[in-house]
Amino acid sequence: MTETIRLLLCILIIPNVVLGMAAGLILLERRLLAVWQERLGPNRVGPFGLLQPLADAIKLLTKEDWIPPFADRPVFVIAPAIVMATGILTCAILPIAPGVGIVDDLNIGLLFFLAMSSLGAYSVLLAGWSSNNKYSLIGGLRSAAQMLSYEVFMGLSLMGVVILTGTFSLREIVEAQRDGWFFIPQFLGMVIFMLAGLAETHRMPFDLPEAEAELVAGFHTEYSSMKFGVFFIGEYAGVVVVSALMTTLFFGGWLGPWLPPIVWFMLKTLTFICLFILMRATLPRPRYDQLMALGWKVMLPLSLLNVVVTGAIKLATTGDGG
Amino acid sequence: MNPIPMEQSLMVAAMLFSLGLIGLLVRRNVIFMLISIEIMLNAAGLAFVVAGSHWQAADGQVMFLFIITMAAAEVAIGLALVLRLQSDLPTLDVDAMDQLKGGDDA
Amino acid sequence: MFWLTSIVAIVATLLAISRLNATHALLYLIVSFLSVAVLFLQLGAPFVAAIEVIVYAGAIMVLFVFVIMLLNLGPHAVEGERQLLPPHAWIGPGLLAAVLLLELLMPLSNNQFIPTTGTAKHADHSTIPTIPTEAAPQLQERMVVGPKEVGIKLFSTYLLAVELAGFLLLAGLVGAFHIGREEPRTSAKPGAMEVPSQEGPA
Amino acid sequence: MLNYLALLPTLPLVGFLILTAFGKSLSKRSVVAIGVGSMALAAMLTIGIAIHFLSAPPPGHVFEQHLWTWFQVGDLAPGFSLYLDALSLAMILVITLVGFLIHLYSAEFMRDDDAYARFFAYMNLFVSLMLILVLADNLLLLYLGWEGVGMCSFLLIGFWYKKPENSKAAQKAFIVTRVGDTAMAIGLFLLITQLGTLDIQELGVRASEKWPVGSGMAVAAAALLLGGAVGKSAQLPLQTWLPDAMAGPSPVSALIHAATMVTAGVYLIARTHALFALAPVVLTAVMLIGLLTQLTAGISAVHQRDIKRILAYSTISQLGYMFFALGVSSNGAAINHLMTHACFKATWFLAAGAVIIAVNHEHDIFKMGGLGKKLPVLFWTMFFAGCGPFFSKDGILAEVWFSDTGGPFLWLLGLFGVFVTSIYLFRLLFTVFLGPLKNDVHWKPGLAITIPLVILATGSVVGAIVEYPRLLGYHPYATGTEAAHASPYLHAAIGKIAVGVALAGIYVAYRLFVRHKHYEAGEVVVPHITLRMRRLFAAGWYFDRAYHAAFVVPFQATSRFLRSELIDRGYDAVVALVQTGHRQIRRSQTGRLRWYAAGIAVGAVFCLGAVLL
Repeated sequence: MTETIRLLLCILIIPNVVLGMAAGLILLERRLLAVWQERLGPNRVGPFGLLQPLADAIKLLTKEDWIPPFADRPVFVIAPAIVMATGILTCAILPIAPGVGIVDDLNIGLLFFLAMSSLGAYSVLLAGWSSNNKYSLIGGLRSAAQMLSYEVFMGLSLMGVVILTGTFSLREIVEAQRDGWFFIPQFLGMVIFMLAGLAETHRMPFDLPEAEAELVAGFHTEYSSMKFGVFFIGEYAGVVVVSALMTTLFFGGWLGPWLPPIVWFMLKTLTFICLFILMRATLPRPRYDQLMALGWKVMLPLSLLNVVVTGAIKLATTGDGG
Repeated sequence: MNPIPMEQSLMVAAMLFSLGLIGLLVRRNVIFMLISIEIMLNAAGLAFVVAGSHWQAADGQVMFLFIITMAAAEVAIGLALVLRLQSDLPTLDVDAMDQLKGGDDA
Repeated sequence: MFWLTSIVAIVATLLAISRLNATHALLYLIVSFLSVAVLFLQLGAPFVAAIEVIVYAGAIMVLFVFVIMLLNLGPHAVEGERQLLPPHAWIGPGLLAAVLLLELLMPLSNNQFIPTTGTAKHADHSTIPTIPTEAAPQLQERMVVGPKEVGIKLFSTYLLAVELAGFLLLAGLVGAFHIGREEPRTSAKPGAMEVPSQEGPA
Repeated sequence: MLNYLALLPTLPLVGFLILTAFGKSLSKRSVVAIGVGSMALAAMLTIGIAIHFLSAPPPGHVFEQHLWTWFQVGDLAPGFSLYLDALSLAMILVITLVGFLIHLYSAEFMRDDDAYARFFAYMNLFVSLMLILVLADNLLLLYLGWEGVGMCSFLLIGFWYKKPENSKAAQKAFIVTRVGDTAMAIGLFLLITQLGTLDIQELGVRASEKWPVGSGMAVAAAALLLGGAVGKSAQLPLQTWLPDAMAGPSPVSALIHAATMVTAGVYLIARTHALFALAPVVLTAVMLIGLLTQLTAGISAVHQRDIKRILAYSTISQLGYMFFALGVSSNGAAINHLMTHACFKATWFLAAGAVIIAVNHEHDIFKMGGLGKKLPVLFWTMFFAGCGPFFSKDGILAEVWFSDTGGPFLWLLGLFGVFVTSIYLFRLLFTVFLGPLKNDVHWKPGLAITIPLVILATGSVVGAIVEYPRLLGYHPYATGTEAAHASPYLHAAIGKIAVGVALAGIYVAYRLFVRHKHYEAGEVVVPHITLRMRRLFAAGWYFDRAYHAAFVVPFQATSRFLRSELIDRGYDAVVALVQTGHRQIRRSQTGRLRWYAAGIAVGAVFCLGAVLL
């Protein structure tokens, strides 16, 4: 019985926490950017501007939900739903702390994450296509190519961890890091995963699908009101998930001294979120062909190398081909 | 979870396959024909996995992996062809692409 | 649960083959694939379920959508499609497929291909250590065949086939690149497909 | 030193490879350095090996070097093994030394040719393969060299391939020798199946164990090998290719068609003598072939006008002498004549080549004359070289007289051959070099040409005094002649009669061509011979015409008959049937993809139905 209650609580709380964090992130990002750019940022609504996300939400909800007449209506509506759905579904596998998590021990947890992130590509693609607008279409095309390309070695970069632990289960991966976090043996994998994660979530500097300077606003040009809000939140949810996965896969998840596990997990995740924002604040946006070249000509070989070397070392140390 | 009887699963696979076949025969648009082929391949894969699951063996899943590999290669070539056809002929109607049919000379 | 998934799969497939708009058809097809993935999960094959989503739904179908977007078929395409698809076109193929389906279903209903108790065939497959020979036919508790078993099988028994599949993918890559070469942007894309499907099982 | 034996064929082969790979980009100077240099190294190596072999003979006077096993099929495992004994030593000396001198000569002779590198590449390849041929310790390796030198001969006869007649001559040489080579290949198969080995020494042992003297198998095997030898050495009836082979450059004629390759047949018989000894019938055939060849070819030579064709017929005739000697089992005399003849004929061919260039590519000896004063070196080297072989021929004739199978009658016929030989040789010499000057000399040979000529002429003269094979320790002489050798006086006396005959021949030639000026009329030895006979002799006894009638004409007739396609009518019906069928079936090829897919589906329905019902 308690098990059921625990599960229900997790199901209720975790997605909401992630979404809440995503919303809060908007504020955090704006504040941090302001700090790094030596200006104030939003500070009027509530103490330190803490209520700013709420105000944004109210604004978005009350705006007119306009669907362009030239759009493909059903697809136009579905597209933002997909990003939300995949984002929330990914939360299911996050092992936040022992006993805290929705699907406690999915043996293909890592694959599930990859599956969801590949499905996430549809939302952008379909949004771009259904808007029936050439900027949106180009944005959609770009994102499709980008996500396809970066998904490849995102998966590959994680294989190093999988080789070391011999499992796809996130919980077991965390447990395996009791003796040492994987970012040391898998440093290359971590860097690649982080870059791929940036691209997957269309964060700066890889935000070409929505590059304002070139494509108005890319795939969500035609979106307004809460549909736009959903895209927005979805993107930040992606950031949270990727940061959480970084924590889980390379930085020992909930493991840590003194503090309770859940706090450790939150702290680590927050660090990576801040890192993401810092990147946005500092790095310029590459050209599209540069982005693809980086993916196929640098990252893919590197991640393959990572897999091969890790596999070879594993074979050599265990001496067991099986 | 209740075990799923093999017969029913195979029936689903058979139905999916038949639907794919209908699609392949009915549609004249190349893209839809490719889609139908994917359906059929997927149905075949489902049958393999069902069989593998019945025998508790990994072989069925292995075969599915091979099918998916083949499907990927096939789609890559097929879609490249579609793009070329679209630029060479102004249509995607497969019945218009009969230039290779035999002439009257021997 | 099984029936629900199956019905979703079949209905989605039916819709996929009958849509006039290619994107809508693809969306239904993706739904169909996702439900097949759920079927896989229920059948105790989580690994291929994930692969189905990642590769089939996530990569191959994205490629389809991608190409459709490149072709940029407008509303007139739907109209043209309607002309290509008169209602009577369904009759012949429908009948043919129905006969085939009937033939496929016949042995299933006869239980002709499914041994009921532990026969010699079972002994062949009892090499998997986790399953008692007698337990398998009873189908009482379905064991999950996880990625590890698949991987071991893949890289021992089927090693040659894996390499051949690699060749096939390479051939597909080169072929797609060659065919689509006049349009570099599109030609790179079909090639991009190969790697996820190849590395997925690894 | 002997261990470097394997290097011997390798050196020219490396030269060949370099010239083939980089020939086009090399300067002529470096082509010479590679082509001639590799031969010079090989010649020095050979001399070193010879000195070692003679000063410190290996056990049994045989040195074997196994390089690797070529391949293995069942029991048959021919090795890539080299076998050096006195016989092969004599051969490699001839090949590398004469070969080197001819290469040196070619460096000047071919200077103006565009395909300089190609020429030296072929020549190097030829030498390499010829060395493999003579050093092979099994017949298969020998056959490799055998076919290889045949190929090089083909390439070099047709060296100026842009002239159609040269290509035709090359083809003729290739095809005619093919007849003999096929016989030899069959002989090899026979030996493999019957004796299970191709190792030459082993072959001799097993054959004498298994086959009694004169048994059918031994005769067959020996006769088939003889076929190969006859083809390669241009003996009756396969001699027709050699006169035409003169289309190649003169150094090629000297090296391949006088000194080395054509003697391969002689070498083969000497090498597999154990087999021939088991088949006395075949040995008699060898003797008769040799005799007939030397007589017919000698008479033909007297009637030729083309300087190189005279030498070609002369070569055939001299090879006939060698076969003659082999036929009476006097291998030593044969090899002795081979070596002196190599020097002699190489000199003559090279000098003839120089003469031809000097008189602006004129081949007809009756259009030359009085060149002795202009080109004294050529004249004197030819003169001295021409004297040498008479003495080795004396040896052969003496052996014939004393041998069991020979006798005074055959000796007499051989003697007549000597007479003819001296007539045609000095006919050439007198006509070209004496008398009034008919041509201007445009060109004088340089050092690279005169030095080889002088050395080769010296070699020929020395050969008249010393018996080279005996020097090298090779002295199997005819059975029954031991007694004669025991009393060298008698032996020498019999031989020296031939020298007298030769001198008589020279006198006749002098009378006919210098004193009586027959050369001016452009005619011929014996005035009483009818015109018809003269034509017969000049055309080489009409062998070409006979072959044309016997093989080419029937073949063409058959082809013409078959061209009317009588047999094809039956097949036409089949074709028509197939065509009709395919026209019907083609209707299903609508080019519509869906139609095909439906076809597959219907097929699947039927197949499944068939399984179920």
